[in-house]
Amino acid sequence: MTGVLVSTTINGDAVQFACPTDETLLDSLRNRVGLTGAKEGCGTGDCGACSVTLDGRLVCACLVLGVEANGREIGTVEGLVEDGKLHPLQEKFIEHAALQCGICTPGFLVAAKTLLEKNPKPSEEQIRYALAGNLCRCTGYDKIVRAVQAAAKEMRKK
Amino acid sequence: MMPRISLTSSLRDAVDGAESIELHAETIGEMFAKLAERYPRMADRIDAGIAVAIDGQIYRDDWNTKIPADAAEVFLMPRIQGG
Amino acid sequence: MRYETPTTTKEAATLLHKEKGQAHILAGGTDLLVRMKMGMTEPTLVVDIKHIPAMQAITKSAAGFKIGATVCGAAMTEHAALGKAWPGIVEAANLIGSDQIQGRCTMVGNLCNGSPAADSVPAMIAAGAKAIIVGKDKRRTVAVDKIVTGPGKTSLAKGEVIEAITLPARLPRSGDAYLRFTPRTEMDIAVVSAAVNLTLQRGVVKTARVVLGAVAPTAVIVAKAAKAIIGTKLDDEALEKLAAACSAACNPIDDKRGTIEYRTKVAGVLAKRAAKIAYQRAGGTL
Amino acid sequence: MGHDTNYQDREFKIIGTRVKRPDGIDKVTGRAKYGADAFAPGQLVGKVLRSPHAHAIIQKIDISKAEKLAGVKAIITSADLPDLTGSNRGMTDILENCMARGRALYHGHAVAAVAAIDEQTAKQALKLIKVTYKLLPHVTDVDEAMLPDAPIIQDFVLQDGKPSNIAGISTFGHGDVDAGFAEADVIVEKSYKTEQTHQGYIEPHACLANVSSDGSGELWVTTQGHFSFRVVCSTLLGLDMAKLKVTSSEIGGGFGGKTHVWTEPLALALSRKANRPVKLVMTRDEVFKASGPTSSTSMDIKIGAKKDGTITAATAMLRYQDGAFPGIWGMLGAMTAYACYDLKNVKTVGHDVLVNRPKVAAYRAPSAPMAAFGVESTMDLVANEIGMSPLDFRIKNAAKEGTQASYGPVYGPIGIGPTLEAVKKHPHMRAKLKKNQGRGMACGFWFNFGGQTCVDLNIGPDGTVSLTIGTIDVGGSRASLSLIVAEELGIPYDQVRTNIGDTASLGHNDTTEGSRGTFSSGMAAIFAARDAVGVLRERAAKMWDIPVDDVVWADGVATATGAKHSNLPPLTLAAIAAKAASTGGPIAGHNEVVADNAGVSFASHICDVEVDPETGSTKIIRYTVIQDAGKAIHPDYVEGQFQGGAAQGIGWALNEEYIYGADGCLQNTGFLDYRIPVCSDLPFIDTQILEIPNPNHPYGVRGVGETSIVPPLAAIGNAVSHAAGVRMTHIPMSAPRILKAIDDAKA
Repeated sequence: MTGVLVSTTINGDAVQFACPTDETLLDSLRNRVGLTGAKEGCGTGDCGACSVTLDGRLVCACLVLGVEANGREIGTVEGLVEDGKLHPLQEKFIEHAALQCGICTPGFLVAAKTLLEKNPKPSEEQIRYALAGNLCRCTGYDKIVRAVQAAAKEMRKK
Repeated sequence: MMPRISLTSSLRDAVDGAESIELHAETIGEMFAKLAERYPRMADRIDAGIAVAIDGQIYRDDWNTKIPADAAEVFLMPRIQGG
Repeated sequence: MRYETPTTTKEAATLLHKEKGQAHILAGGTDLLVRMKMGMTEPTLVVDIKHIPAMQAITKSAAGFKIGATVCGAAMTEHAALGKAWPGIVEAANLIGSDQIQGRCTMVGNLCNGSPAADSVPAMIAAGAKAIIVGKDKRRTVAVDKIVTGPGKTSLAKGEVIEAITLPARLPRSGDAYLRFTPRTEMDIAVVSAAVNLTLQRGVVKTARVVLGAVAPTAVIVAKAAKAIIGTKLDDEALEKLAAACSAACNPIDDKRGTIEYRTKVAGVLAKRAAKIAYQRAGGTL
Repeated sequence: MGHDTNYQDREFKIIGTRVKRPDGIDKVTGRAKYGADAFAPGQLVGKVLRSPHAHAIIQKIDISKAEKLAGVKAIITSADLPDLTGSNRGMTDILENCMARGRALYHGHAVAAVAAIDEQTAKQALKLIKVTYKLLPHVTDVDEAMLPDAPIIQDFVLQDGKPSNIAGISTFGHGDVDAGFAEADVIVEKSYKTEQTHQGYIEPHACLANVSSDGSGELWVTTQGHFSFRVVCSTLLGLDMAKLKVTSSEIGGGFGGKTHVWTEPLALALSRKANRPVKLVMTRDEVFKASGPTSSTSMDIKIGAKKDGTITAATAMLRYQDGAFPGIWGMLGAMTAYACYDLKNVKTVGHDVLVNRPKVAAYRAPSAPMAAFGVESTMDLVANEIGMSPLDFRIKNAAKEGTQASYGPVYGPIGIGPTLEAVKKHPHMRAKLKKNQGRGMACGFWFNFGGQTCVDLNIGPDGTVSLTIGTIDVGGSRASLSLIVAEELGIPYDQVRTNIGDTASLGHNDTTEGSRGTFSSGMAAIFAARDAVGVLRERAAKMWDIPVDDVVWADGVATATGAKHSNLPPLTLAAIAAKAASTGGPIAGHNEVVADNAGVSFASHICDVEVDPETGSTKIIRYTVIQDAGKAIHPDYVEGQFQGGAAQGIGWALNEEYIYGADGCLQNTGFLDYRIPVCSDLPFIDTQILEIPNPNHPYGVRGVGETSIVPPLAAIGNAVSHAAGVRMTHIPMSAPRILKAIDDAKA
């Protein structure tokens, strides 16, 4: 097993960790950095529970190697709170009961944040397609879509 | 008054094929005790789990539940499982 | 497992050529990491090609477009000029997986994975795309339809790396389109797919290329289907002939994703629909 | 005991409001800890080796090479687990499903397990374990498994004294169906099939086991029932129940699939052998292969009716597969099939059939959706034959108070009629449909359970209230239970916090199944709060030095009654709590109850679909759920249950299925090819909550979690028949099946 030292930026903080070369970024984040917000629902890029951003692009952390993070910027659900304040998406997810078991929630929040940064006024259909990579088995997506719509509206006010 | 105790078909072999039985009991526990005494093969079935419907309300667990004297129907059915 | 990050294509080719064990190229990783997770491969060497500048951009010139091998699906979608010229290619590439997958997956990866159901491949072949291949010693350019030789198999020699895909300059009054059938609206693999690329002259189809996916071991160019619509204004009769030619060209399998019967029939349906979209994109009115 | 569980009509102050859930902030920030999020010092990684064959004798397991691999700390096979053969059959089955003993009964059946210092080493060790198999013939189809020459799955299962795969035959019904059919003007008989589906919770099974050399242990686990897990795990491993502390993590979905143990006993056994903590997390591939999906089925449904719409007789022959171990799934199908209707003559027979597939577990209203698919599809066919609208036909035959249920007892007040009347009034029924679109409706039933429940309510020195419960929170029940306590005590919602206790901190609680969480813990919370109010009144009386009978509790304060005490200002909860030390010590309320009578539940769904006649592809255009919830404590989470159940039903109806190859191996073990609905597949799902109080709960609460998965299969089948003119009899109604039906109809 070959190990490497990785220097990266996670949620704005400089972070170093050592990992085997064949370890996924998801495992590095969870087991070496201690950020367990990203979840492994499938490990094959089919559920989106491990969604993070890599240099601003939405990716599944289970389909990225830990070593690939070297010199790059990672964003996780743990970075959504700014100055102690919840992100409007986080507020609206709670307010609209957009989560039941909550295991998919971190992935949805990261994906929805990426969507709203690109498209501040998405249609229902655009929201549904943008979030199609995130599986939720509890809600039927109804309240999730409504929460994203409400957050978008809130964010446009600011 | 003695309420009639009806049984689901899968329990009838344990009571010599009877569809219903007359038996006086004030609680589910007492009913089970008397059933097991009269029909020894019922003891295993009771252990395996039986739900009791008293006038349509299903009781799975509470053997202290009173069987009202005016109960129209006491029905024994399999104890079931949910998701 | 060794992990290497070369900065030139030649360096990558040399690393791959020299490796005696199981060597893999890592671009988007959306197939490779799945195979590693499932224990289908245990690489001894992974060559991450994302540090090679020659592979990173989409460039437009008089000759057409050049799309670097590490350009991800999302970057293609964001490129307005590419989408205007080759909407069919972009929509095909965009259908590979979710937004998360789009942030990583590449057309070249989609091609080299060798899946009969690869979404971008029929669209690339319909467009007449070419692959720039770099080996340890030489470069060559090959039509995309010559790359995949069977499920999971390519014509690339050991150590050869595709550096970029080129698309020809777009003629006026041209249009392309790609459609696939999947059980779900997203996050799925094509059960059957069709790409059509055509050019019009006064509303009449002058040139056309029709390519089917997931109906044979590799993507199928259906010359008879193209012939059925060349010289027409895509009237119903021409479309029926196109569909019949497509169904006749199918050589699919029964598997967990679809039946022979279904794939054969729906290939024609999708080809008709794709042809209509391409025709309208070329400026034709139906 | 002695608590009045009867419904008392009252004006609620905060019950029914949409407050923020207490665990929300942890779940949106990534702080909530699920099964795989725990860590223990020195922990090892556990991995399971699984059978690559559908049915095989395990001749030899050679672990010698794996044992020698550096970093491997323990390897177990069935030889390391107790041999329960000949003892309690249920426990034996559970253990032999966790680890094959002598024979692998399905593709993915565990044969060995390893604990090693890291993931890579554990995986490597699995590869070094050499298992010698002798292949046996297999059967995975329920009908084939019933044939006389089918391979026998379990030797102890006999029918008429001969080995058989039919593990149970359960008959229900009343009246004389032959006479009933003789009276009928129209008889429709139809056969149906449904494929196997999985609960599809996003969180794989995960646990962290830690057994010490003194025989005490801890288990952190994602489960629907940590108390039941304690009972099962300690029994299987011979541990003292009190020495095994089981803590439930946040649970990432269960839907019935986390009511049973799968790898947890193995993790404990590995930990015991290695004398170190072992974390064992299933991969998604393992979840599909070796947890507990639902039955695939085959059914014959026959309904006869008079021209006026009266059903004269109805039968259902149901064949459900249980996987490789006996279950009660066919029986449940037979009990629920006709539960919505008032039938004079009805007979249902449920067969429980063994096949070489994983042991079936409960999945949300287990077994009811399949039977409802057959019955509700046939209901539409009969209605068409007699020229009545399917809705009116159902209204005419709906069960009501006094109806003898097809599964036996006589119904009390029930809600099927009101849901059907609500369908009739709903604007959805009048919405215009376009070309290739069709509308369908269907009904569904589920029992709902209560069960053993126990809660502690503790009032802190500052007057805030902590409720400890033993049912787990799958979808917001902590918010609902805090609302109940706040309502009872007359204090603000924010002043109450509900936590889930581990097995060492509360008495036994039954598994959170059967839609019982809010119903039963809610009942116990009401009584615990009333218990606490009694204490608060006593303490106030002491503080005032007046008789306790002169103290009343209302709106969150103790007030002294009577003219003598008019000078005494009311005492708040905080004021009483602050003096607790000098008035008798900590203030608490407790309750232990067997919460029976969760109240049967009914739903009616309306669905519009559009079918592409050239590809057979079906899109859900509009969907409405109408269900009797009893009192909705937190309407958001009641709606959430309705919507989630409907979405699961939609996935089941259209795309989800276990696909087995000719080799008996499961071919789609991931979310790519086991297709649960994605966000872009679904429309908003409208809900209408009917609040018909449950007469046996103080607040009128019923179970709400399960029923909504029952109607969708048939509602969509009925809608497809109107949109595409074909009657689908095989679930899922995938595009190839629909297109074939359309083409066959044309030919």
